[in-house]
Parts: sequence; C-alpha cells; structure tokens
Amino acid sequence: MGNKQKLKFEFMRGFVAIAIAIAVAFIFIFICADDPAKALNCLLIRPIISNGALNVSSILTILGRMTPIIFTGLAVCVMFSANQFNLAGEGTVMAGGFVAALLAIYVPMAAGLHPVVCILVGAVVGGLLMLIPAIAKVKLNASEMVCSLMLNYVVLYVIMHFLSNVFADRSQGSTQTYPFLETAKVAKMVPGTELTWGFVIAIIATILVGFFMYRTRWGYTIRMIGINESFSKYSGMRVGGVIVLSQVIGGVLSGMGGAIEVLGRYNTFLWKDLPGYGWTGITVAILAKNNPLAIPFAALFIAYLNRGCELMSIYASVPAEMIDIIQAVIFLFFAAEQFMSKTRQKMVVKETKEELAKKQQEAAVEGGNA
Amino acid sequence: MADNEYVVQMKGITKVYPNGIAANQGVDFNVKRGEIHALMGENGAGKSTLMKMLFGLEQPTEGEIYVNGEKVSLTSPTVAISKGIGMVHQHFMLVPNLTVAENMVLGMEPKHKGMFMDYKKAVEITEEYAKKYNLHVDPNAKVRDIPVGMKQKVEILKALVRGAKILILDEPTAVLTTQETEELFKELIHLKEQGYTMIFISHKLHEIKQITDRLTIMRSGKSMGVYQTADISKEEISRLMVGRDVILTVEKDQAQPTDVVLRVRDLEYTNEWNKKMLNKLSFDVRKGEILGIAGVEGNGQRELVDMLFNLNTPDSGTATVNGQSVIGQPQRKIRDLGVSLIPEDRMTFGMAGTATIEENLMSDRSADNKYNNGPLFNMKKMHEDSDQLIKDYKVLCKSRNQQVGMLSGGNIQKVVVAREFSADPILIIADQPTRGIDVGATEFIRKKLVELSRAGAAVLLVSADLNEVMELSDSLIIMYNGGIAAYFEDTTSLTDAVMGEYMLGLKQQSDEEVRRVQHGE
Amino acid sequence: GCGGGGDTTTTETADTGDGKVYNVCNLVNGNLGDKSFFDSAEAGLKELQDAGRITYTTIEMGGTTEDEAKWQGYLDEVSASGEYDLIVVGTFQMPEYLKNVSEKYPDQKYLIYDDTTYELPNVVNLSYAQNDLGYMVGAYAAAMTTATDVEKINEDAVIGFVGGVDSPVINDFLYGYILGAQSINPDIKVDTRYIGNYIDPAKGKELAESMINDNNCDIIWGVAGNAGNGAAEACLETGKAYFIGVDSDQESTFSAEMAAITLTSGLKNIGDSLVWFFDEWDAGNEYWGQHILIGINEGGVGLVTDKNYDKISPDSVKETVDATVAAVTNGEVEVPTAIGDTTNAVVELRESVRP
Amino acid sequence: MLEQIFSMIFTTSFGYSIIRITSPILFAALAAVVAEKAGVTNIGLEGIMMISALFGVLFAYWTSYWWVGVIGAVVVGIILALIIGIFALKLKTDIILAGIAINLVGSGGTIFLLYLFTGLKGNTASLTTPGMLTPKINIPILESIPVLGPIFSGHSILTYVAFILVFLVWVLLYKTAIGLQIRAVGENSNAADSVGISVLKIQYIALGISGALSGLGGAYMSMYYSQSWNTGIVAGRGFIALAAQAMGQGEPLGTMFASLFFGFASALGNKMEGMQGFSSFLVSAIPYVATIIGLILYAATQVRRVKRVKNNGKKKNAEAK
Ligand SMILES: Nc1ncnc2c1ncn2[C@@H]1O[C@H](COP(=O)(O)OP(=O)(O)OP(=O)(O)O)[C@@H](O)[C@H]1O
Ligand SMILES: Nc1ncnc2c1ncn2[C@@H]1O[C@H](COP(=O)(O)OP(=O)(O)OP(=O)(O)O)[C@@H](O)[C@H]1O
Ligand SMILES: [Mg+2]
Ligand SMILES: [Mg+2]
Repeated sequence: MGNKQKLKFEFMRGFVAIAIAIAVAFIFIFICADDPAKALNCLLIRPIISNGALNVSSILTILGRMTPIIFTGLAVCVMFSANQFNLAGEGTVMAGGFVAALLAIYVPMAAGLHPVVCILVGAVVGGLLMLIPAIAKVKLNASEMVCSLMLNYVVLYVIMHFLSNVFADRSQGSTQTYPFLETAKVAKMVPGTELTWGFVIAIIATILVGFFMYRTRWGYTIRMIGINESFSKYSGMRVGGVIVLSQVIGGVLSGMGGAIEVLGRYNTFLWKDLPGYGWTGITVAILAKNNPLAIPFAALFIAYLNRGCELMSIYASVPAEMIDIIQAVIFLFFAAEQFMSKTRQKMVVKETKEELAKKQQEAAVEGGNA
Repeated sequence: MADNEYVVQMKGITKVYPNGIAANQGVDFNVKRGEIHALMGENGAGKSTLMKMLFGLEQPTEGEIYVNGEKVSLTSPTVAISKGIGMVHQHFMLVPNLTVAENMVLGMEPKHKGMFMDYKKAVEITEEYAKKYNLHVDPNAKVRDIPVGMKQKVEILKALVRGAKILILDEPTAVLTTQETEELFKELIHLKEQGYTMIFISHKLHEIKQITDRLTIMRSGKSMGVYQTADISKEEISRLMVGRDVILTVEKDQAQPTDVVLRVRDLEYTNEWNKKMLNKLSFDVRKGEILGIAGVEGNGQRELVDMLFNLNTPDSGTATVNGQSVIGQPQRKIRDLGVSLIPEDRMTFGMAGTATIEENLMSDRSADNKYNNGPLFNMKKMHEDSDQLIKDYKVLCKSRNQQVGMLSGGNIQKVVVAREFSADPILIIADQPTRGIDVGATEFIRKKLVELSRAGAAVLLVSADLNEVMELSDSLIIMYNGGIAAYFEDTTSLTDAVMGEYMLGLKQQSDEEVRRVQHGE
Repeated sequence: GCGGGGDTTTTETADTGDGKVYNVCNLVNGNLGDKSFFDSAEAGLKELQDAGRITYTTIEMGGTTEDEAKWQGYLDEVSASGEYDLIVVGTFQMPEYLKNVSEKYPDQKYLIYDDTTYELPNVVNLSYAQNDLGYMVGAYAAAMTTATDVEKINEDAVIGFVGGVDSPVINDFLYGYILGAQSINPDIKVDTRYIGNYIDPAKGKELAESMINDNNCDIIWGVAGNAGNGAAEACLETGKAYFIGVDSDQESTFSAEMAAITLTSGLKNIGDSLVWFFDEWDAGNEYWGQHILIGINEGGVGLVTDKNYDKISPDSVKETVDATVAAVTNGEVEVPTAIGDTTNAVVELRESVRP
Repeated sequence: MLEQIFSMIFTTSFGYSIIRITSPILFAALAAVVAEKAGVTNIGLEGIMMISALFGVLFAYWTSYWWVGVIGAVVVGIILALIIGIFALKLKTDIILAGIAINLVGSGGTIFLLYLFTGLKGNTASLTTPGMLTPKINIPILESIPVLGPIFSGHSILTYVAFILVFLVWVLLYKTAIGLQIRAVGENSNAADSVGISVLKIQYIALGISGALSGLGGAYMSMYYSQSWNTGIVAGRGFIALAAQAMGQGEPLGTMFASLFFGFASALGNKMEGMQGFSSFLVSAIPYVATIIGLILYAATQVRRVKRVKNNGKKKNAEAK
C-alpha cells in the first residue's frame, strides 16, 4: 500500500476502534447515566468545546496532564525499542520526583538554576536505578521485566521510609515533606492552570529522543538490537553496553518526568503510592508503536479520554471507575493490528491489481512501439 | 471435471500478501500421479508461496485448487493433511527440545485413557515407519542433538506418518552433503515406486536433472511453462528462470598468494555435550588466495567460523590476523582488523528483518567518522553510499527504505554481501555464501568473491556445495572430526570421488602433507 | 441510574418548614465503600437528603497517586460550575487544593472534614478528636486484656494495634490508644504493626495472627480501612482474641461470626457532624473561616456501648471505661495529638511499649 | 534480635503462615507457567485475580454455595484469559497491552461492576456468610503429628488444591498430548502449525487453563484469605507470580519453590514488623528485595552452571588423554 493509503486505512481503523469502544461505553452509560446524551457529550466534546465555545481551561488541563506521560512514554519507547521489557518506569518516576523534591526543599539555589538542577538530578537518579535491572540482564541474563517489576515496590517502600521517618513535615496531618522553595518550582505556563513549562520540556524531549533514535549511532544501535540482537553483535555493535544505555536513558527520561511533575504540580512531595505514570507510559508507547514522534499524540489521546471521563463523572454522574472499562476497550481495539485486516486486504488487493494492470498496459504499449 | 491423470491441479492462482506483493499471478500448476515434479525459479519467484497454499498455510487471493479431481478449499494444514498432502519445509519445522518420536507424532499423539500421551507407542510408530521407508532415525534423541541429515529424515517421516501421498519437498537438499543427498534420492525413488507423488523444489540443476520427471518453471510470480525434464537442457532451464543466459562456471586466473593474513594454530574446542569439535586445527590463509574448506557438515566448520568471529571461545589455540589475535576479541575489533564475514545463518546474523535496506547496509560502519557529523548521522552520505551499494550489487528493491525482510532470499544475501565486501576487507570469511540462492545471484556473488581475492584480499570459503568449493578455491582443506583430513594446494585436478573419501574419513593425509597448509613459520 | 452513589435526586422534595434546600457536592478523594469516613459522610448527606433538606451529588475522584493529579481539576470544575451551595471535601490530603479554589472562587462555600491545616474565609473545617477516641479504646482494651474471666482473654497484659500506614492520622489513633492503655495499666504492652496500605486484608490477617500467636495479644484494634478487617478474621480464626473496629460500627456491618468477636468500635461520626452542621446553618449559625473540633461531647467520636460491649465486658471494666470517658470529657485528661507533633513522640512511645 | 527472630521462625504458626501466603501466589504462578509454556506472556494475572475474586464472592453469595463461587471464579478467569487471547492472538493487540487492559478493569472496573451488581461500594464484607467461604480441611493422620500437623493440616481446601496442582500441571505439560502440543507451540509455533496443530487453539487452551488457575487464586483471596472482596484485594500478588515463574525457570516444581521462597520472605517480614526499631516500610520491602536477590542469584548460578558443564567436559577430555 502506498503511504497515503496506509495512513487512510490506519485513520479509518482507529476511528472504528474508538467507535466500538464508545458503543461499549454507551451500553454502560445507558445503564448508569440519567442522561446518556449528556454523558456522551461530556466524554467526547466537552473536553474541548463547552457551551459552543472553546473550553480553554479544559484544553490547558489536558495539555498539563500529558506532560508526565509523554516522559514515561518516551522512556518506554526507548527501552522497548531495544527489546527490553523494563517496567520500572513507575519506580523511577517516583524516585526522580522524590530526589528532586529533596533538592527543592533543602538546597537553596538561584531561581533559574534551581529547577534545572533538581530535574537533572532526578533524571540521574532515575538512570542510576535502571542500572540494577539492566546490569542484571546484561551480566546474568536475569529477566529485566520481573526484576524491574519488583524494583518498583522496593523503591516505593524505601521512599516511603525516608518520607515518613526522615523528611516528613510533622506539622502536617498527611505524610508529606516541607514545602519546596519557591525558586525550585517549575513555573506555570498559564497561571492558575495545570499547564507548566514542563510541557515544553516534554515536547523538546520528544524531538530530542526522535533525533536520538533516528539520527544518531546510539539510537540506531538501540533499534538494531531491538530487531535482532545477534545481528547487532555480529555487526560489531557493543550490545551489552547499549542494552544498559537504553534502560538508563529510560530511567533518565522517567526520572525527569517525575521531577517535573512533582515540582510543577505540587508544593510538597506527597506521593504515597506508585504514581501510575509508568504503566500509562507503556500504553502510550504501544499506542505510538514505539515511534517517539507519535508519543505526544498518544499521550494526548489518553489525557483527552481521561478528561472526558472526568467530566462525565462530574456532569452526568457516571461513576469515574467506568473510565477504566472504557479505556480498556479502546486500548484493546485500537492496538489490534489485525482488527479489520479483511478490509485492509481488500484495499491492498485492489491496489496491487490496478498497479499490475497498469504495468501490463505500459508493457503492451512499449511492445507495440518496439 | 475430474481429470484423473492429475493429483494436483492449481488453476489461475493469484496471491497478494498483505504487504502488497503479488507473489503469484494467475499460476497454473499441475502434477501427475506418481511423478516427481520439479518446481524451479529464482529467489522470490513465488515457489514457496504456491506450495504454502497447497499445504493450507496461506490462502489464495484468487484461483482454484483440485486434489484428485475434487475441488478443495485448503484452509489449514489439517485440511491439506487430510487430503493426503505432506510438506517438508526447507527451514526445519521441528521442536528442538522434544524427542524425535515426540516430533513425529505431534498433533496425532497416541493416547491411553483418552488424554495421557503414550510415549512408548510413539517410539514404536517411529521405528515402524523408519524401517518401512528405510529412513533411519533415533526415536529417543532430542531433535536439538541430532545432525541435519537426520532432521531431514524426520521431516519426511513426519509427512509419511500422517498418510501423505503427495509430498512437497521445499529445497530438501540445501543442507545435505552429497552422500546424504544421494541417499535421499534413493529414498525418493523408492517412494515413487510405491506410488507416491512428489513436488521437488531445488536450485540445483543437476539434482533436478537426476530425479525429476517433469518441471514447472516460475519467474516473477508467473509460470513459464511445463517441460519434460529429459527434453530440456540445464542452460535452457537457467535461461527460462532468469530470462537470460547464465554462465555457470566462474572464470578466474591463477592466484598469486603472498603474505599470510589469517594464521590459525592448534585450535581446540569441546562443546557443551562434550563432543570435541575442533582438534588441534592449524592452517594459514594468504593474501590473494581463496582457501576452501570442504567437509561433511558437523565436522567443525561452523565452530571454526564462530571462533574466528568470537561468536564462541576455543579451549586453547590461537588465531591471528596480520599478527593480531582475534580470539575472544570483541567483534568491533575483529572488524577493525579488516575481517568480514558472510554468516551461514543470514536470517539470524546477517540482517535485521524489519529494518530498512540502508540500515542493514550501515550496521558495521554506523560509528565511522565518515557517517557522523559530531553526534548526528550524516544522512546525505549514508543515502549516497547505500544507493551506490544497491546499484553495484544489483539488489532488487523499490528503494533503500524498504524493509530487508520483505526481499527474497537472494536479494537479502546480496545486501549482506554488499555490506561485507564494501568494508575493504583484508580477510573475507564466506560461510555458505550461496546456499539456497538462485543461479543469478549465485553467479554474481561468486564473481565478486574472486574479484576481491584477485584484488588482494584473503578469502576463507566454507561451503557444503562441492562444486562451489572446487570451482572457487585456489587451494582446499577437507575437514574431518575437527581436524584436517587433507590439503590440496591445487584444486584443478581434484574430483568428487577423491574428496568424498577424505570427507567420510576413509582416507587421511599424513601429518607432513597436512602441514603444508602452514606457510612459513 | 447507578450514578456515583448519591443519586442526584433532582425530584422535588418536601420542603421542611422555612429551611432552604441546599445543593451540595460531595467530592470524595478516594472511593466509597471504605466503611470509614467517606461512607460516614455519605450516610450523613443521605440522611439530610431523605429528610428533604438538601440535594447532593457525590463524585468519587479516586484515591491513587495518579488520581491525585486530577483532584484539583475536579475541584476547579465543580467550583466553576456554580451549581452548588456547598462543596464538601475531606481528609488531610485536600487542604492544598482547597486553598487554591477557595481563593479563586471567594463566593463559593466549602466544608472540609478531618483537616485543620488552613483557615480560609469561605471554608469550614470540621475535625475530630481521634486521639480522645484512641484514649478511650486504649483504656477499654487495657482493662479487658487482663479480665481473664472472659472467654479467650489471657492474663498477659498485651494488646494489639493493626494500622494501615505509618502516618500522622493513624498514629493519632495510636497515640491515644497507648496512653489510654497506660492510664489503666502502666506496664501494658502494645504490639503495633502496619499493613503498608489500606487494601490488603490478607496481610492484616497475617500480622494479627502473628501478634496473637507470638505475643499473646488478645485484643486487637484494626485501624486500616478495608485491610483492618483482616485482623478481625485473624481473631476469629485463631479463636484467641477479640477485635475492635474503627470509624463506623463495624459490628453491625460484619457477618454474624465476625460480629461475634468484635467487642466494640471506635466511632468517628462524620455523618452526624455534617447533619449537625446543617442544623446550625439552618438555625442561622454560620462558621465560615472557623475550625470546629468535634469531640465526645458533640457526638463526633465515641465508643459503641451496646451489643457485644454490653454483653461481654465485665462490670468492673465498664466502670473503668466510664470513668475514663468522663475524665476525657470534662477535660481532666488532655490527650496529646500526633498530628502536627514535630517531636514524633508517638514513635518513641510505640517502640517503648512493644512486647 | 536474631534470637527473637529465630524464636519466631521456629514456630509451627510460622510454617503455617508461609504456606498460606504462598498459596494464592502459587496459583497465579502456575497460571503464568502454563501460559508461558505456550509462548504467551500473561501479564494480566493481577487483573484476572481481582475480577474473579469478586465474582467468586458474588456467585457464592447468590447461590450460598462456596463451590459454586469457586466454579464461578474459575469460569470468569477463563473468560477473561480468553478475552486477552482473542485480542492478543487473533486481533494481534500487543499482549502486554492486552494484559494491562485487563489489569485496568481489575483495579477500577471492579468497583464499578460490584456496584452494578450489588449496589455495594468498595467491599463485600456485609455479604459474607460462613457457607460462602471455602472450608478448611484437617487431614486425618497428619493432623495429630506434632510440628507437621499444625503446619500442614487445617488449611483451606484450595491450599491443597494449589499444591496438588503443581503436580497436575507437571503431568499436564509432560505426560499428556495436549501438554506436548502446548510445549511445541511455545517453542516453535511454525512447526506445530505445519503438522496441523491449530496454534491458536492450543494457545487459547493454555490461556484458558491459565485463566482458570488465576481464577482459583482470586477465589482463594476473597473466599478464604480475606473472607470478602475489597478494592485492590490482590495487592500485587499477580505480579509477584510472574517473578516466581521467572525464578522457577517456568517449570512447575521450580516455580513452587520460588513461590515458597516469597512466602517465607513475607512471613519473615510480618514477624519483623512486630519487633523493635524496624521501619514498617523497609520491612514491607523485604519480600521484594528478596525476590530480586533470589532472581539475580539464580541467574548467576545458571551462568556458572553453563561454564561448569563446559569445564567438566574439558576436564574429562584432558583425562581421556
Ligand atoms: N509472508 C509473506 N508476506 C509478504 N511477502 C511475502 C511473504 N512470503 C513471501 N513473500 C514475498 O513473495 C514473493 C515470493 O516469495 P516466495 O517465497 O514464494 O519465493 P520463492 O520462489 O520461494 O523464493 P526462494 O527461492 O527464495 O524461496 C517474494 O517477493 C517474497 O518477498
Ligand atoms: N511475513 C513476511 N513478510 C515479508 N516477507 C516475508 C515474510 N515471510 C517471508 N518473507 C520473505 O519471503 C521470502 C521467501 O520466504 P520463505 O519463507 O518462503 O523462505 P524460503 O522459500 O525458504 O526462502 P529461501 O529459498 O530464500 O531460503 C523470503 O525472502 C522472506 O524474507
Ligand atoms: Mg522459497
Ligand atoms: Mg491478656
């Protein structure tokens, strides 16, 4: 299929997938909502348009919510590209956020510099943590998936220990740190909204990762290893090192995402649970088919959906938990490669035949001329 | 409209793959009862595709299939098997961790009490069929431990035990030695006498001439006609296949070998299963010569190549390239010494299937200064060089951005060769460089190999194809049991028969004779 | 419909006298079904709605960290809608978000329960003396654990506490619990263990069983939401201990077997306090900008004293408890709080009384 | 301190506790073993357990028979696994994503489903009656043997099922026709396909078995261990099961030992939680740290073993000379 055709098909397929998911959602909505039409309006339209006008605040909210999952999505994208099923995004987001928070509280710095240092250190911590599953994989062939899954819990409890027993602001009712120094916060792009400059950093990171993966030798090596490790080794690539590198980069990105989220959204560190962005990042990366440049769009999709469900629970009294079911349905259909494969096949056959016929005609003409 | 002369009739078959490749375009294909029918054609001509549809692995986009005069819809291998069709795939369809007997009965397991597997019975069945068809196998051995020849027999038995009367053999001889091939042919004739029908795919013309009755030739997804094998010459077949005359022998002038490039001394290796695979192996390869290594597969050739490229480490011994050791060195360093390798298993080592042709061509040089501006790739230079390579090596493709995995086998090999030969190697290790590749591509690769050696590269050629080693090599080693059985300084007067005796261990040159391969020192 | 718990009954309800029918939004920063404060608040609002005094909508925002990122969004959206006379939120996790919207929407009225962080002009804070509550439960448990006449009670003076997470709110209960127990028996041992979350009853069960089997605990207070129920099961399974519930009267929500080994529950009557609040509002008493501590006197906290408590406890124990309650009520005893206690004295205390 | 730990470990209740903690993980780990043998990574175990735990309780409640509940949980487990199967195998949704989708339904969707079916929020404690819980079994002779009795007798019937299943899964995989096909499909699906085995069917069967096993794990959680269902009840056990499967090299027996190892670490953590001076948070991390260390040590011994086998071979050769 030509690229244009392919795009057309993918577009159609995505559309039908969403339509099916919405149909399923509609069944639930119909059971639950007093006013199904209103609920659907909340889910689909209200996130961007309300009362006939652009819903600016909601749009900014969506953009703000995209920020952390762009980072985790990129992280997963790099790691999965190297065929490393590392699931420690959760832990590294939390660790990056925590360490950045500590710097934001205890180490005074100049205003412009402070968040930068916090974010960078958060990134480094994320990267260092990833060394554990990465090195265990490269040196001992221990499953990085399982190792990273367990690592998440270890990170959670160790942070909880330090948060509760060492860094807690005991004057507060909930377990949280002292407030960040004002200099350390990631500034809002639009005051009074959830949108911070972190979003811009996320977009820059997307472009950088895109360049890294497709325009540098390291990204190239990561991709080749992901496709065929034996081939990469035979070609003289440093396979072990690059496998570690891919996961460290994953850790750096998610650590950075955690730091930006914590310093951008909150005034103190108050996470008492794994933040969930790691898992969402996996979804984002898979929806983006591991293409860094598609990550923001996948993130937008998820954030939009979330916002829609949120509005549905506010205005149409559809329980927010239904979101999980609707999301599950959308993921399942949206990511189904073979979904509508018959239609695709028909399109392909038609096109190929046309092409062949054209060639034959040309050949005939040429033959006639000769 | 039962036409009883034919057991298989495929009419107007068209197959369009999801990637838009029309692998078959209106192909008619008929096989008579009790014949051995050859299916020939270049890589990518559509042979395997046609056969996969006959075995129910793929569905035709258009066309009809009749088996024994009855129109059938072969929706899965199960249906095909029930119609008496069996297929021996070129790439083994065996489960390595199961035993031969388990592989034999897979999918039709004998059971007791309705669900428990009756392993004893499985062994009995295996033995019974092995005896009946005179195809000797060891029922209790794990498939991963048995030699390729036996694997091939297991594959044939697997088809027979399922009641196949029509056997599709997709390049069954590609991995077999001459002796094994002869043995196989005897069996096929034997089967033919018992009334079996066979469809035989091979790229080796003499084999086709030897055992088939009729042949169908395919080119670019279309049938080029059906011929009586006896009535058509090898040259005619080649011409029909590639659409032009092919010179089957490579012209080469006398080698002028100079300094030693690769020096291997006392290499020893014992594998995981405690078998000695390399036994005090010593030899030299000199600049400007092609040293061939012949031998029955499994006599240490693969291990030798693995050691030279550090895909494995020997127990002892040395190997140096221009005086620098390659043992245990990272591949990067080995390549920097000027070593290139055409790997035997190109699917595993030679390419990254879903990457583009360009990305595959650049795999060994992506870090070169030439292709990098600081941290970023110099895309322009990459595009230029890839396009040049694609042109020089006649890789048939739409563009450098096409996925390598979508190319046919021969073109994939050309990509590998283009990369390896363009790295300015001083030593080329070519392991089965033309296996399973059509005549056109074979000719091209052989020519290139000679060209490079005459231009000053040292070439170590490992091949199971006796014609190939004899034709290309300036001098030749025969390996047996991990050691050197014979060394021939000059290959011009060598015959199959003489080599066979050494290959099978019936004869062994004296130490002194063998030591002639160590030049100087 | 099955809308998030509180049916948005927009149907006309009988107007009770001159009172206005308020439209209330109950934002739950977790999920209902905790059998604790969210459910209690919900029950209070339901009661008000049934009485025709309010209409309300409950929105569950979810309690995970990923959900937390959305809480502000919910609050903003609900405040901006301007549909509600009062927006109710709860817990120590909310004040920061509440502060943001209360400043942005100065005309909107808010109520936050179980928090004391800020004083904001359009917000009422309700808080509960859970340390007092802990003190009473502790006194009761300490008195009971040596009442060997009662079945299952051994002579060792050891009681248990299964907490959700080692955090100020939980430790506030614990603080009172230990001090209350010590007021009865200075040598009492208290085995404190935390589950690490509020969702894993199985782990609560394992912890409680270890407390019972290894340290002879015969009374265990479970303060861990759903996960605390695991402790009750451990008491039931071993047959060697009693359970004390928390927040709501768990005895009446349990199955018969579990109820049988539940002595009492420490109540935190958030629902009642909301009813009280509307009573006051209707009566013209407004508390915007104020902190209201709801203690024993106001019926905000208390012990369940009917059912098993009455049946099982010996009279001497009841007398002891009554005396303690009286002492706390009339201010004779002042129970310190773990919330905002920067010295972290509760942890030292906890470690010093381990068996 | 060590003394205190030892005095707690050498009690029968400690042994009993290990077995009880291990059981649900073992169910799920065996589920992972079967799926993985057929070449399917079922990361949705956690979600399947959550959902089947809920329906186990509901079925038991509706019928007031515990065994109907167990069967219900198993059936729901199978259905969910097949949903993963249909999407991952037939429609080619990424298998990890399909698993995540099910986990999503397990964590949030269940709250909604519970409400849809019962009007309850958060948990089912108020539904529980003794007839709904899987019974405990005292094993006649064993019961009266000192030490062994209190450790091994008196567990839920499902606990015994879990350990018996270790054997049954082994029999299934290595002694039956379907097991042979499962292994063949997992190792080389093309080969299986070429002999007329329907790869899809076998993978569905393996996934179905995996769903049934995790359904049992779910039933264990809600119908015995916690005696009711509540939000988040499985609390990561489905993920730990994946670790156990990896640590046990995908073999039933090895996986059982890996699960027991995790059970041991958890039980130890529970004891330490009650001792002076331990941070409750760090104690909670013990089982996970232990799993990582176990995984790494195991991998290290594997690496060494390969080397040793080779060295032995060489030595023998040297001797032969
Ligand atoms: N599964 C597939 N999907 C897409 N394209 C395919 C597939 N299988 C084969 N092709 C393409 O179809 C064409 C015909 O391939 P086929 O395998 O039939 O060739 P062949 O004659 O068997 O060649 P060879 O001699 O190399 O085996 C080739 O261009 C090949 O790339
Ligand atoms: N799924 C696929 N998508 C695209 N191309 C494919 C696919 N499967 C096979 N091909 C290509 O089709 C060609 C023929 O594939 P096939 O599996 O028939 O191998 P084969 O006939 O044994 O090839 P050869 O003769 O070269 O060894 C190969 O070049 C392969 O790369
Ligand atoms: Mg082929
Ligand atoms: Mg006592």
